[in-house]
Amino acid sequence: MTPWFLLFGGLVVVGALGAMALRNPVHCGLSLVVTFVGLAGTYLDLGADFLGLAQILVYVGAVAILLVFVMLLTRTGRGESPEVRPGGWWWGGLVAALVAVGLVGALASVSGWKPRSEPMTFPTVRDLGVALMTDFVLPLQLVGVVLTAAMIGAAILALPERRGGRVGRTPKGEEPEQ
Amino acid sequence: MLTLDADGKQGGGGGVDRRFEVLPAGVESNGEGGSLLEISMGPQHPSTHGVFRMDVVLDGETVVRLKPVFGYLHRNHEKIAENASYLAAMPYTDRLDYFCSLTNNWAYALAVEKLAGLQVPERAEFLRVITAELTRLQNHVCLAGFLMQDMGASGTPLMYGFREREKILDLFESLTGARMMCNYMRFGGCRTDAPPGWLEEARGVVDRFPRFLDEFENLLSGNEIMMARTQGVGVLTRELAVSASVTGPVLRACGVDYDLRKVDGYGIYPRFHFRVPLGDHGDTYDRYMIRILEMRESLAILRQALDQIPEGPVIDPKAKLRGFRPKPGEAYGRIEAPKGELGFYLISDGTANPYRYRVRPPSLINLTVLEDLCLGHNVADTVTILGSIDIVLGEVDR
Amino acid sequence: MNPAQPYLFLAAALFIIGMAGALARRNAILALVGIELMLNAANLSFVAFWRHGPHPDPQTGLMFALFSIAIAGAEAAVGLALIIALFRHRRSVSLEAAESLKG
Amino acid sequence: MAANVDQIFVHLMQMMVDRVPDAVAPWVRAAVGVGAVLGLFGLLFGLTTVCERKGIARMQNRLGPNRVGPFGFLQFAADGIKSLTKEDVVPRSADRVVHYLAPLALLTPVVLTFLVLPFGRNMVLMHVDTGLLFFFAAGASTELAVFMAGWSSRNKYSLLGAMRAIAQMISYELPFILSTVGVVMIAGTLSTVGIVESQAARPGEWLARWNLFTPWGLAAFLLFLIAAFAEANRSPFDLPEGESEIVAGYFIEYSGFKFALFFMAEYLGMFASSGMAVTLFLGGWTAPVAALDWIPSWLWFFGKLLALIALFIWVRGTTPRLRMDQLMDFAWKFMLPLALLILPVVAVWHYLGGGWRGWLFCTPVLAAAYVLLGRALVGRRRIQRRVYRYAGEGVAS
Amino acid sequence: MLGVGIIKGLAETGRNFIGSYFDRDRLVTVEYPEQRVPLRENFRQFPFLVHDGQDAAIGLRCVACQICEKECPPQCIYIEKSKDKKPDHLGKPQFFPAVFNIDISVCMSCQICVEVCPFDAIKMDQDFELSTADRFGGLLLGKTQLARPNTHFQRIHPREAAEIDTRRADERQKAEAKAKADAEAKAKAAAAAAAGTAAATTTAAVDAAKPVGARPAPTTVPGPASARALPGAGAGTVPAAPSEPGGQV
Repeated sequence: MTPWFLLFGGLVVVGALGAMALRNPVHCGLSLVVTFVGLAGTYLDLGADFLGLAQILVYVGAVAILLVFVMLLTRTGRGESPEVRPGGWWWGGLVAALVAVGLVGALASVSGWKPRSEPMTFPTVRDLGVALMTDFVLPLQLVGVVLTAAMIGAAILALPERRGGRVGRTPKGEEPEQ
Repeated sequence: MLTLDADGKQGGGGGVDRRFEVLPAGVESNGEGGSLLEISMGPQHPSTHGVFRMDVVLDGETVVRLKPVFGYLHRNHEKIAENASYLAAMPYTDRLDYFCSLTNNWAYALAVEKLAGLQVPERAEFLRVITAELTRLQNHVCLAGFLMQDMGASGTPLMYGFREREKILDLFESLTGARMMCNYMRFGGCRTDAPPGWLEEARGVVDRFPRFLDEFENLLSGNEIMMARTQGVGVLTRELAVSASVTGPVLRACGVDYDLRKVDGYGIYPRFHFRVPLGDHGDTYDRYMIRILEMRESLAILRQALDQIPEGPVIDPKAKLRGFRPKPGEAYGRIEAPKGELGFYLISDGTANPYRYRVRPPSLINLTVLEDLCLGHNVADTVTILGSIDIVLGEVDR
Repeated sequence: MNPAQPYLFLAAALFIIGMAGALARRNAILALVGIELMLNAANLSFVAFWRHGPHPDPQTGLMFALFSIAIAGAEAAVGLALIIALFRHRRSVSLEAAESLKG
Repeated sequence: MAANVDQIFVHLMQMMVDRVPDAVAPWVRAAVGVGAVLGLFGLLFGLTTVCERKGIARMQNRLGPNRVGPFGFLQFAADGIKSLTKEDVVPRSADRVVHYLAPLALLTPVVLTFLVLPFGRNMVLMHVDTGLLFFFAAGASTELAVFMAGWSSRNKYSLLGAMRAIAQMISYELPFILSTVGVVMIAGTLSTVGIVESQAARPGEWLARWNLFTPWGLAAFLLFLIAAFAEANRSPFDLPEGESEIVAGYFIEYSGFKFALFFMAEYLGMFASSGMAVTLFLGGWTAPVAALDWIPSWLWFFGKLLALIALFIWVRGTTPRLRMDQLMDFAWKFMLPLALLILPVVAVWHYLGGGWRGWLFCTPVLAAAYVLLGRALVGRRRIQRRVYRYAGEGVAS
Repeated sequence: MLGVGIIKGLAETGRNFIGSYFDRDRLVTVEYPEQRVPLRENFRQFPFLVHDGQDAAIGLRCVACQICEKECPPQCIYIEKSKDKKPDHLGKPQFFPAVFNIDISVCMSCQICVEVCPFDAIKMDQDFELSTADRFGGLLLGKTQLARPNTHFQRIHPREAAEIDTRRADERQKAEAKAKADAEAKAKAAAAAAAGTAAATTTAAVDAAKPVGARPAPTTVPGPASARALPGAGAGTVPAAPSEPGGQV
């Protein structure tokens, strides 16, 4: 319960609430970035500095920009469709409340927490590298495959059909009728 | 204001294949739901050369329609000249293509001399050739500088060009009294003779100019970015160039061998040996390189002229300055101005004022092909293409 | 009150906010934002357990969080590509428009 | 004597920190360090703007500003005051909050990148073993700020400029990061101090082991530098402010001090990336030749930094601007493949022991890749100088 | 090879950067208010009226023939003839302009007025620092503001001024010689007349009644009889130009 945790935790919660509650979608995207920064701070506070910086690099550097770009491409934020499903908050709130009760109940009732046997050793980047290359080499390769597949899939989906390949076209290659 | 509507001109394009069909006016979307972006570049746009507006319709980044709008600098030059004496019109010709006042003067003087049948003494002919070629040098230097400026070279080539132009303008100032508004030629010769030491100074400038040209080519012609941005951009086909009566370096860049100095042989050009460079692709890079090579040819002419200039009177003693009344008739004098064929068509009815005074502006006629060159390119290229055609609004709007 | 609990409460709060938003929002992109929040909540709990958890082996929690960040990046990319494709066909991004399977 | 001149700033810091009670000591140390760095680079920003204008002026054979202060070197003070006093116009339709936050959101990450730069022997503000990753994480968040600026001013041109800037920064970020992976592989650590120490001259040898002196190091250095040009929107890549095309980029609707902030952020970004280039490839604060070790380390760092800044200015004065599609092609079809190729080459260099055998293998591979990729980039329409024919003669002169 | 052109370009700007510190040919700019580029002799800005001697009213060469007013392309010269006459440098009484305005804002210094002026009365000045706050009155220069002594003309256009001065000095010499010849002829005629009085006193009386010569011969002595006392013009018998310092042939 260090002071840093209070600061970053506050950032996370405020950002998350903003991301969900703000009217203008682009503002939601920006408050999402605040959440990511808060989370990165929490990771640093927990000593996982490689993870914190990777979080910023991946999320703030790429995902947030992607999100905001897509918002512009699909012309959201002009307020045509009502942002919230009718009665949405009521539904969302109910389910969330149920889950909240379950989670908090579980967390509060936990007991018998064995303290760590030996003191915490923070792995350096070299240790992470060695671990990645030895114990976790299979997941690493799989993540590589998944990322490539995701990249190609996203490209094909996003490319407009006119210049795209055969995807989404009738066999003779004309435009699919709307 | 004279506006060349896209439809009005569409027919004149002749059987030219265009990669992008010109969208008829009024069509708002490009068929895939993406709306067209209409932007108006000018008249206060940093890259249009003077007050000139282009209504560009963009589909994404590519140009689908471009309507040049000009007339902002129209000063009624021709009607004023018809109500003034022949001599009074001479200083106004400086203001036509304000970069090349001496070639404008020469074209007008040539037309009047044809009209009135005046003879021009030898020394005056040599002085006319020397000043005209110096004007061509400083005009092409300016063009190359502005073209690079449009491509974002932050002014370095432009400043090199201006540095050399300064020396030439100093020559004009000591000969004619003004740097750009020379008002130097009279009917039957030139106004004043070269002051002592002027020819040596001119010889000095001509000898130092090639060093600058090599530096200029070193900096730019080999530059990959510049080549990538100009080669294959704004290709003008021979047929379109000839049918749109384009003249000057723009025409020669398409490979058409038409240089008035060789075709008409006016003045004493036949005495000098010089070559006419021709391009093969007709794109922006060719237009730029043709002008660089023409500068080298002008230097050759200047060296020969400065060697062979004789002594003697500078103006035909019989030529009357005031009360000049040529016999009724008409005449069309044309010269190879730096921008193309600059012509003056005069009809005299025997009085002191010309009955009809008409200027053939090379810039305006070269400008008519702007839309055909820009179709299919993006906005950055339209600016470069406009720069390569080298228009001066004083001549376009008159 | 063991050392990891505050972080777990934070993760729970984040998860709940994400889920509520994802369920309530009509706009597909903001639903995706909600899902991102939930993913990050899971990540936070991993790191909390890695830091204060009893298990001696140092890297498993950290590694899992690292991989989940990479996968979340890929997931966001594909999700947004889907949304763009949906927008092209339906001209709108609201989730109601996406219920018909044709086309 | 040379040692304490070299450590003069460390001793100064130590004196200040000793006078303060221990509880507050780390805060004071951080505050003094950050204050010094910000002050120094703020001044350097001012002087660079003047040197840039005078340098480019001299390149163009003119004088450049020489009215304000001796030889015009107080010009930046005049510009600063002017931008402070100018009226700060915010467009009515702009999104006020995001419009206000954008310059701050752009400036803070750029200033953060200075934390990990090793200015001299043990003169680094944040000695952490993931220094390089911190640099790239902070660098990556500038695009978001650019988007905020472009989108919030609700202006068609600023949005277009912002889109162009982001597309350019994202596509050049990959080569920017990948070109440093080679250095990390050889140095074995992500910490910038570690990287610099790995390049120092070994006790026996007379020549330092800078990464620049290796074939792959030279290639990676050039890639890093070109990507740095693109990240800072400078010289051949200053497309977003392509004034000759669509009007200035994403900061059209900013005036007064906020515009100066954007301007400062661009320059500080330039300093940060050239500082990182010095750290990674030019051996940070190490002397090139062991004999010159008596010169203080921080002098080496700032000397090399100023040399790179001079290169930034030099290139800006020479090259015209690339077109948008050419810019993208160059990034994806030339820079990225070359950056990816460097990684295996570095691996082989490492296992060949890095002597002449390393040179024998790496140079031809890299040179061949450079030429082939260059030809592929140019594609079928050959881009080269043309030979012109003259009227009347068939053959060209 | 990609990039070689750019490197050559960099070398070029580098050479210019260094060259601009040494090579006078490269650095053409001068810091204007402090250093000034010497003007070329033929440089022309706005016209001015030349007057001999120190007093403009008397020495003004302009005879208000209004040729320049007619020939000026933008019609920016306005002249009103005076009623009375004053003798010009040859002593011949000529009109002079009562009003001579040039609207500097219209004039494009095209120098046609100088060409067509038969009396070398209007020449081109070289003063181009003419910024005024008042656009209408300030730029309409009257006769007094336009008039400048011949010395000024000799300073700014030395070669041209020298030619004109020699030409005018020759004309004045011819006029002097002619005047002296008239005087001697008249004196001889008077002597002959005196010799002949004895023979024909009556015819002489008739001669004396007719006024002497059509034009009043230039008084070789500055007698009070001439229309207005002209201290400067045409008084001296010495052929040199009257009383201007230097500026002689």
